[in-house]
Amino acid sequence: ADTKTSGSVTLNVGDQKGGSEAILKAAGELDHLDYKIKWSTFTSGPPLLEAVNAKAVDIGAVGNTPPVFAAGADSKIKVVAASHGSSAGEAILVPEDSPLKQPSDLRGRSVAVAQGSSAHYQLLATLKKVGLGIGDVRLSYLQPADALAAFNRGKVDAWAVWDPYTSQVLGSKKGRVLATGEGVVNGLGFQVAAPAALGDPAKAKAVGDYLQRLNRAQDWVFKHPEAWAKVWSKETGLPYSVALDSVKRSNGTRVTVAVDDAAIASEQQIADTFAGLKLIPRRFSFKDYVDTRFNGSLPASTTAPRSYGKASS
Amino acid sequence: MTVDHAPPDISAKSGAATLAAPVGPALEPVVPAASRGGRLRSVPRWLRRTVGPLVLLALWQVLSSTGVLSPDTLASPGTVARAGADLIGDGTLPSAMAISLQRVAVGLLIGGAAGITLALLSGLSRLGEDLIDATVQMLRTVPWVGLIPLFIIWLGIGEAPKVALIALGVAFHLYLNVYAGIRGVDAQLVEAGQALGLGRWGLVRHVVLPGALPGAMTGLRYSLATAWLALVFGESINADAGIGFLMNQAREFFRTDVIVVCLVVYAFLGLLADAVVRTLERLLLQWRPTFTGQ
Amino acid sequence: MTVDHAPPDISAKSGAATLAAPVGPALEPVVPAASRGGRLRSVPRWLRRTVGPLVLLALWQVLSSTGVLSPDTLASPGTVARAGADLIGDGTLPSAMAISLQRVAVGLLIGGAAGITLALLSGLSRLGEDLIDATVQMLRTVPWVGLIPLFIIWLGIGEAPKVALIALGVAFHLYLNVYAGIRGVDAQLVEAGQALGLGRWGLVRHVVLPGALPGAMTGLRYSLATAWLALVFGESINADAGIGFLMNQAREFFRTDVIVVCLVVYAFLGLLADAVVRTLERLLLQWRPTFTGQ
Amino acid sequence: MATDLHGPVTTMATATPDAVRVEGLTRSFDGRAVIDGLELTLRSGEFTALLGRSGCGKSTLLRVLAGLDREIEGTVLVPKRRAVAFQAPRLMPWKRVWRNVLLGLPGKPQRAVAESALEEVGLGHRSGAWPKTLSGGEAQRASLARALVREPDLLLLDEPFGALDALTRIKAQQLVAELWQRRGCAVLLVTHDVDEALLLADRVLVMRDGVIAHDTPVGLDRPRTVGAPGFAGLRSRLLTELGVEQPAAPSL
Amino acid sequence: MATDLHGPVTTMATATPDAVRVEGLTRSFDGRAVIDGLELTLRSGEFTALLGRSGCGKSTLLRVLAGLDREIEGTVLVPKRRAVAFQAPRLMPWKRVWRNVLLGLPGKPQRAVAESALEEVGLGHRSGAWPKTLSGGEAQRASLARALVREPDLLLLDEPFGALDALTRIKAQQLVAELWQRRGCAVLLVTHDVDEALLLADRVLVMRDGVIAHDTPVGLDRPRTVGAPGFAGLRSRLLTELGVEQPAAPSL
Ligand SMILES: Nc1ncnc2c1ncn2[C@@H]1O[C@H](COP(=O)(O)OP(=O)(O)OP(=O)(O)O)[C@@H](O)[C@H]1O
Ligand SMILES: Nc1ncnc2c1ncn2[C@@H]1O[C@H](COP(=O)(O)OP(=O)(O)OP(=O)(O)O)[C@@H](O)[C@H]1O
Ligand SMILES: [Mg+2]
Ligand SMILES: [Mg+2]
Repeated sequence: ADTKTSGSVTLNVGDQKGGSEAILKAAGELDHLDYKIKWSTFTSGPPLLEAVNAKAVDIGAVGNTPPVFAAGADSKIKVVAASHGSSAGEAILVPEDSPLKQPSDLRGRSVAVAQGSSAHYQLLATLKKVGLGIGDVRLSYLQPADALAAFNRGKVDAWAVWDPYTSQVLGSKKGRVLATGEGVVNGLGFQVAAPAALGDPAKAKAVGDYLQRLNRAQDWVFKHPEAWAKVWSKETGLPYSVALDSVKRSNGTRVTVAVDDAAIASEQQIADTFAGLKLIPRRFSFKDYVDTRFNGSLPASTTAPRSYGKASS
Repeated sequence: MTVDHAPPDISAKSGAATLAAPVGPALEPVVPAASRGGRLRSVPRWLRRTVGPLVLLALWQVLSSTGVLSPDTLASPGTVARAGADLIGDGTLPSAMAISLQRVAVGLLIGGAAGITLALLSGLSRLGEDLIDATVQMLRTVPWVGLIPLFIIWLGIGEAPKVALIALGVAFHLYLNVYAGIRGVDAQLVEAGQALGLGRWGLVRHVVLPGALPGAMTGLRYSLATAWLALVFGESINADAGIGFLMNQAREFFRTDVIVVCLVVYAFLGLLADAVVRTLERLLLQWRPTFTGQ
Repeated sequence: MTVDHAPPDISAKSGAATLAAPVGPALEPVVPAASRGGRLRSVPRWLRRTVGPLVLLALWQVLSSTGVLSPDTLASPGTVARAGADLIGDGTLPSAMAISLQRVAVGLLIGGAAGITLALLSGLSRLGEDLIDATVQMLRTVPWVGLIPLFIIWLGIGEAPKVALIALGVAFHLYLNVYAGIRGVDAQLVEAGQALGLGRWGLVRHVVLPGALPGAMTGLRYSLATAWLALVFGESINADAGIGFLMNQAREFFRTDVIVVCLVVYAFLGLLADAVVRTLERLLLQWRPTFTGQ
Repeated sequence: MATDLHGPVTTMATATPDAVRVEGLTRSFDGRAVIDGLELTLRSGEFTALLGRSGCGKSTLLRVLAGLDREIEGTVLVPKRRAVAFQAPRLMPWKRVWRNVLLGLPGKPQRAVAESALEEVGLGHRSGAWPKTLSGGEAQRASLARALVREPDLLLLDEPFGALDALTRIKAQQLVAELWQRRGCAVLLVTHDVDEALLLADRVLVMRDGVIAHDTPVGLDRPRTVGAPGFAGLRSRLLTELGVEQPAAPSL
Repeated sequence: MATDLHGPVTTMATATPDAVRVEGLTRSFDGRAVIDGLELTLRSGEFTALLGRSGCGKSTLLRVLAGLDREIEGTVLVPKRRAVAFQAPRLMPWKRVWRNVLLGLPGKPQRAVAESALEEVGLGHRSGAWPKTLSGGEAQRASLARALVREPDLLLLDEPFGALDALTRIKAQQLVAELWQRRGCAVLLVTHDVDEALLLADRVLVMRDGVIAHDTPVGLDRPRTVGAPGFAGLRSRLLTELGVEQPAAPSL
């Protein structure tokens, strides 16, 4: 889908369904562009980053783990912007009637998690926090769709997952939260650009403008949760109630923040954790894959996310 | 006339043998085909072939309505039909099919041409075989999923990698069956073709290719299925429409009903492919009086 | 002796025809095979077959070292070899292969039995065909990925769904080729078998199955490849070892070098499968004097 | 010639039981009736030769009698133990010659059984060969050996000697005659060789227009020779039936 | 009989050019030499019949002369335009009969060409049929028609009349003779029928032990009959060559 406007510069943006394009459009931020945007849709972060690395995409939004792995593989990427949202959506879920009461009960239990996802890190961090190691639980690597089936059938004892899946499970009353990611994970999301695009002044300028528009759109989302949830549910096929839940729990709470040292440090921690597990082949400095030129006057990455009040619990 | 001077030495008289067996063997009737199973035979083929799928459908419905198959496990046919109707109603499914169909068509064309060409090269010449066959046998086992990152690097994220994935699947499948078909052509017929003065190309056209046709038909069956299956991977790269995309997205967002609709669509495509190949076979292989079961 | 009373009316004398053509036709020699291409032929087959893969490898190396193929696009053979050596050195690859091999073996066995049984049922009886064939043709197009949740629900997340996926792929592929093979058996030979007093089972064993063997061999080729390919999906279900898992993991973690190692392993498995099937063919199809290229 | 039909034959039928009874047999291909209301009775122990123009339906009739073609109308009664040598050898290409010979025999017959049958048709040295490496005549003999080892009540032979040279042919004819005498089976031999028919058969049939158009007993004493009294007469009669104009003065 | 070899033949060879020259031809299967140092010259315009025991290598020789078998030792010279009728009909099952007849003919011959060739062998009514629906004799005739439309310089016929009834056989023989006379081509006819060989050929060869063991010209006037003077002598000579013991007193 091309967003047509005047101008000779075309920004190739990688997107996911119900992602940047939908937000910008809903917030009316796609008007009066002086460059073109060419949207490409991906199913998840990793293939999007593959496309960034292949210079097929100039910029795209991903979660907090994919850039770490991409950097670990020395992909040609630069993190250019960040947003901070509530980690309430990142949860370790257990069935309603589960005997598990707290994270430390996970010892010896099987936990479903998607390999390399933010939930993967969250699980590791949560376990570490309660004094458990990776060997103390049985990990079942499952993609969300497969994990849901296993979870509903009681084939796994717990499931570490993120929003909107969390909202979906909670909404269907099939599960409850054992632990959220609050205080455990950084709750960051990133805009990742291709260095080649940043090297082109015209494109770099467009990227700057694009980031600002996203920032404004994010504000709009916070103020119009129902309207956004409607758009989002239509885009993705999520039930409206789940979408609204999810918006209030995490999606709408995001604030645009600077890619500052704190953000880099928390990402470095993720990198080191996975490197310790030998899932990343080398130790590296995440800083090398960050471009801070668009930070401007953005607030620090530790800025608290927004909140809709008690609904976000 | 070669025997008249030395007739076989049959010394017994005409009746001798008869006397040795005064009681004849018990006779059994050769039952005409018309008198058995005639009624079943009169049902047209295509109708009889719907029995299996219909039985499956009925089973699904019965298990669903008796609660043996809970809605979590597998939505009931009714639910799926409703979801399907919705998808058709809002144009999602038709437009997805239209887009996917285009990709499949292009991929089939390119892959088909490549596969058949390679099969001809390696089927017809020993040198070609030495160079091509092992290479293809080697490459065809390589999984698509692993190729996607490479394809993105080589071909970008437009239509090219999607079509390339389809073409690849199609090419390998056709190659394998056409090559086997060519190598299964009766050497006596090839000889006859040579003796009739057919040149290399004439041999290919009039002897080798028709002889490889039954194999090619099996290859076509595979190819048609593979082309659609490749979409599931192809349309995970920068797609926002198509049946593969629909499936991926439904998986992404837990739309179990949509997943099942997609599976049903795929099953239907399978039936369609089968019908297409059967029709082609009826047209192209009518010369072949082969075993058709009892 | 049937002609001696009415010889053909050849009224011309013995020499007449000769006089009509005083100049004979230009003669050409029939060149013995030994005198052409003899040296190439003396290279053993398996050696000649390595040419293609080796050329590919050499091309890869040359393109890599001349910089045409940048390391971003595709790691050089050296890099990949090193990554492979690492994976072998730390035991990851060997243990992955060992685990996957077990799954493949079980899946092949179950799927092979199922596929061949179904093919026999629908190949040998019209009733079986009516019930089975359309159903299988329908189901075989259904994409695995969409089935995984169902498999988890039905079979849990242990070894069962992994093996089931492999078995499914194998069964469909064998079914298709064996069924086509059975239907391609010469009806005259089936008749001869009947006339020789073979019962139903005798016909199957001595006529239909051997006749379907060439098709089955192609099916086996597919099956061997499919079994390994199915691992990519099967080992995305709660696996922590295996070649499919390795591949999935590598993709998740952007380990391009590991992906390429996996691809190479798959290519090697393809060559191995080819060698196995070729050996089987040499043993089982030696009766078949077919076209072998020129 | 129609008066010949069942004339002298019916009287003998009372003495010996029937091996084949065919009534009102019709077989059509694409609407064309190749066999059209055919009536035929073969008595057990009787050696019958079947002549007829190429394409007149001889092989079709044999396939029906062998129970292989059921797309028929009419009544066909045949014994359970039948053996056929088809016009084309129809050897299973995936079985070596000796296995082809043993194929379908009850019990677990030894290779030696096949070897001796093959020896008799002069193929002992090729018993381990693949069928596709046989010469035309060798394949035909293998097919004949395969039919003869079966010890049938009805032996159906479709031009079994067509591709054989003079000497081999005589030997093969002797083999068939021996089996016939030993077992007392009914034999139906399709041949294009009138002399062969007259030398071997008790009765000669000529097929035309989908029916048995001519049916004549061969009342010659055995052993028969081409020069036996009555031979020439029968031969010229049959050749006329087959449409061959006879020169006024026959040979010599 | 070895003295016959090339005896009267060589003198004629000076008059007419050669159509086939074979020197020291050897063909082995699995180490067994089926053809073993064979020498043969066929003159253009000459009609040669080839006799021999079943399995003696006649078809193998024909395949070599047709240029189809190159696993040979020795020198083989043949004309470019050759036509073969194989022992088995070898019709392409996927082409209707008339297309089989036209297969490989240069230019774009019309169906009528095939129809008329098929008409000549009495198959006009089956020209649109699939080969597998033909009777044995019909297939053989189709294969013959396919060879005859080719107008070759060397016509190789491998038992082309084996499955034909008396009348059809005579017609087919006439056809071959006509083509031979019109085109003046060399014909090599493999047959098991000594009379047929003597009625048609200028020269009869007998193959044995991998070589041409007997080579005799047929000096009979045409049109020939079985009763012609000299016929019986030649015939009994050939039968002896083929291993058939002759009864002291021949027929009548
Ligand atoms: N499957 C078929 N479909 C159509 N026509 C057929 C089929 N089989 C045989 N025919 C025709 O039926 C006729 C009789 O065939 P059949 O094989 O019985 O002849 P035949 O008497 O054995 O001849 P021959 O002496 O040449 O072997 C032939 O004209 C043949 O073309
Ligand atoms: N491919 C082969 N492999 C092994 N042996 C073969 C092969 N082809 C032919 N032979 C053998 O070579 C010999 C000669 O075969 P050929 O076909 O030339 O005989 P023929 O003289 O034509 O006999 P017929 O009169 O029976 O047709 C036979 O013994 C045959 O078994
Ligand atoms: Mg016949
Ligand atoms: Mg021969």
